[in-house]
Amino acid sequence: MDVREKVGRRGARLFKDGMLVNLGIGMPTSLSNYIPEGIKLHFQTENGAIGFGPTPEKGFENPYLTNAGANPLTILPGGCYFDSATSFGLIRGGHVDATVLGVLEVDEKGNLANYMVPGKLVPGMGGAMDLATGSKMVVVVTEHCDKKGNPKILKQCSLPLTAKESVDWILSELALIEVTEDGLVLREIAPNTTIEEVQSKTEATLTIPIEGVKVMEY
Amino acid sequence: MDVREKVGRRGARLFKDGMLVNLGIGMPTSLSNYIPEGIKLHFQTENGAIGFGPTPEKGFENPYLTNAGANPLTILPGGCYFDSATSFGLIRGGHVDATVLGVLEVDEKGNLANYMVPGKLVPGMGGAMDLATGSKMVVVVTEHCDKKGNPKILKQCSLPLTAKESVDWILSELALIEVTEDGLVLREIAPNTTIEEVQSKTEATLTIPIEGVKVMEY
Amino acid sequence: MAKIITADEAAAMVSDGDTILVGGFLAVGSPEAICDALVSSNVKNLTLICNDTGWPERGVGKLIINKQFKKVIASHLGTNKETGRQMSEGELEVELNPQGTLIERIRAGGVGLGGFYTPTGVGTPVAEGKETRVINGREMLLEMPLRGKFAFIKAFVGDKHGNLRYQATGRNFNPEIALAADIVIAEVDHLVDFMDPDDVVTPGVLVDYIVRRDI
Amino acid sequence: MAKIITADEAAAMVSDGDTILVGGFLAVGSPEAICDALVSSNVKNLTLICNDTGWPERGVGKLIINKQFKKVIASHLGTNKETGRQMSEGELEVELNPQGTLIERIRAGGVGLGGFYTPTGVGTPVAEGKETRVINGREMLLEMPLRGKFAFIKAFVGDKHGNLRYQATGRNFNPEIALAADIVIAEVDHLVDFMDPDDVVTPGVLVDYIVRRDI
Repeated sequence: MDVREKVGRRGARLFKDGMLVNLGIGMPTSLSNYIPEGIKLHFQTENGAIGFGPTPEKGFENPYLTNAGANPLTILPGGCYFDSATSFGLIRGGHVDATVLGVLEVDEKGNLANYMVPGKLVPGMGGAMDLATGSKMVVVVTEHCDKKGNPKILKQCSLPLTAKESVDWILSELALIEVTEDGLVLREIAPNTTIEEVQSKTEATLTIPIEGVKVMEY
Repeated sequence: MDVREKVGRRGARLFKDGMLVNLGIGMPTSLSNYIPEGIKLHFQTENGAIGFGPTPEKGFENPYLTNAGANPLTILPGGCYFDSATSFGLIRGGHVDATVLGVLEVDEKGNLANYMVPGKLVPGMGGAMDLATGSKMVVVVTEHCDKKGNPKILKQCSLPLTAKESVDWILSELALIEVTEDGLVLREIAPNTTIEEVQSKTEATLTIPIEGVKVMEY
Repeated sequence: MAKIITADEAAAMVSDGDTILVGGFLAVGSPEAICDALVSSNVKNLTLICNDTGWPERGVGKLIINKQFKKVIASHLGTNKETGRQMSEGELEVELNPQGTLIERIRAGGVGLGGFYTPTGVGTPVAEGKETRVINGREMLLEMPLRGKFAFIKAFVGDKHGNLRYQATGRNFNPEIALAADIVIAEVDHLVDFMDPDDVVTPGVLVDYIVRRDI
Repeated sequence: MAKIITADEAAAMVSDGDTILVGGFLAVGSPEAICDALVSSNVKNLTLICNDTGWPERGVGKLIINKQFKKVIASHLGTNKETGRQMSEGELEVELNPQGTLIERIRAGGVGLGGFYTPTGVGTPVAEGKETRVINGREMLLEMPLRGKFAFIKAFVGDKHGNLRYQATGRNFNPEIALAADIVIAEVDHLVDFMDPDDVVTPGVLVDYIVRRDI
């Protein structure tokens, strides 16, 4: 199992039946491959649809029906289309039950940085700020450390924020961490790691809950 | 010709081809009977339609298609429906070219009072404040004096306002008056009256333009 | 999937003191079966957010006659004399809003905005107590969002996924109130399996319950 | 009646320095024929209001490649590297907005609101220089309306009265920009005599000109 599958399998179990869910591009999309039996979700794409289905067969693409990355989509029975004002009304108005985003940095207050690095070209925040601010549950999925092995889960984000105090869950290949008012609570660790290893790779202090830390199931 | 016909005939000639027009209930509605040949208007009803047609024949009413007074309407080819947020977006956003409203009082600054009398039951402003504030051209149509013979065109409104400095034209059975930054300019008088009579029945001072006052044509 | 319930089941969810939003413009596009069920349930001290108070025998007017409201937020009351009587005699609190401001406040509540500036109402009794500000040379009033516990909607067609489509001027306040309440209940004339996704006006994810009128 | 014109006639109306709003999300729902005509007309120093800057060979991206903008107001530029290059080298001013804030600012400009408070962007670079205010216990930013001289729309079906209907996610910014410009020009895939009034998304009274693609 690679990181995407691990994160995808565990992340998908954070959803409850009937939720309206928006998945960011990249690793967040992998969650859609592992939705448990009996859980039916409504997927939103912020460019204007709810209830989209799998990628169309080649030759059957509708040029007017794409996701937020401009990749072709299909629509399922019960789906619907709407304009951008309505789409972001749904997002900012708290009608999206869960959003899953990638991060550059996340910190113990639930601050989230995922759209710019000072000095580098800023491609823009797109819908990320609205999604992180408005969704009822914000999950960030990430490799636990960056490519150089430095922690991405920090005491305080150093990069400019995408949203302030908005993250509810942090999920990596090593751990599932809940963001609470008292800081980060370590809920689950991967089978192949230890609490000590997870803490050593996390700058923020992880609280161990009274009920203990579970071993993650995939 | 009664007052409604006089006001209707002259008022209808204030419109230009292609305008989006909203007519208030009562005397304003009479303008729709006298639209000149070659002038095609789009009529809005603020409860959610543009392009409505004549009253349906008895037995052919659609209970879902009414005007802002809940009277049955028909819709013409090219018409459309929309929700109230869009309808008032059109109104407040300046997309309605002309609105015609009745008044209790209007004054030389273009202030308009037509929805409440202190001490009496206030039925509510409905859409009148938005229409008076947002329309590009606001026409008030009225009997020149109230039932007791007192002027309705005042130096300053005494009743609570519906909208501040918003009226462009005042039309009565006696006169057509333009509201300008320098006050009220008498543009036309009815064939059976004089400038002196109109001024005597008007509290505000009427300016006589250099180009003179025309006699109203019906 | 929206759960299909009866009008009585819908009315039974409402408790004394709740705030309800009801669609309709002079009762055109109002959920009559739900209004009847609310009269039967006789729940009291409600706050109503609606364009108007309908007619004595149509729409929310029936609840006015049954004295079920302690407060009404609306733009017009003229078609229901009983509203005026209750207001005059101090039995009912009434807050009048310009119609465009009212629907925009509901929209703001539904789409997560904290308020907005509008030129409507400047220099009128509506401006009393409100903050004003000059924007691009024009005086504006700050208006605040509105929300409620229940939204009662009337649609022409609904599908099993909760998607709604309206007919003609029956649309009015219904699409906006669907966003501005914790629990959304739609009464539909016709229930279908699903509809063309481009035909949907109110996304099904907003609708919790559907009351059918075609059975 | 909307006047039917060619894409070249549409482009010829635009002058150096104008502000244009263009529909589309990564060029899905963008008026390609009008974009091509604007490239040919080579009008310069434009300000663009659009969700993004498309692709080098699609949508408004073609105008980026042709260096026709002095300023871009958008939410994302990542699919057109030339935008980034021009921005880095100081040839182009870019104002990035959260997508929901951008479309809401356009809506505010179109519907006559003076501005609105939103929680999006609080504590981020977007908040710099903006007024904040706590509403219902939540910090909010004041965002101001946006408008332009021209709106260039892409619709799937248009009728002779100017009414427009979109397909699928091709709708995106198009309905809102139709309200926020002095002159509205819609490129349509198909032109019909009229449509079901309940099918209309953009009222025809907003549309000044139609450019046909089916001839």
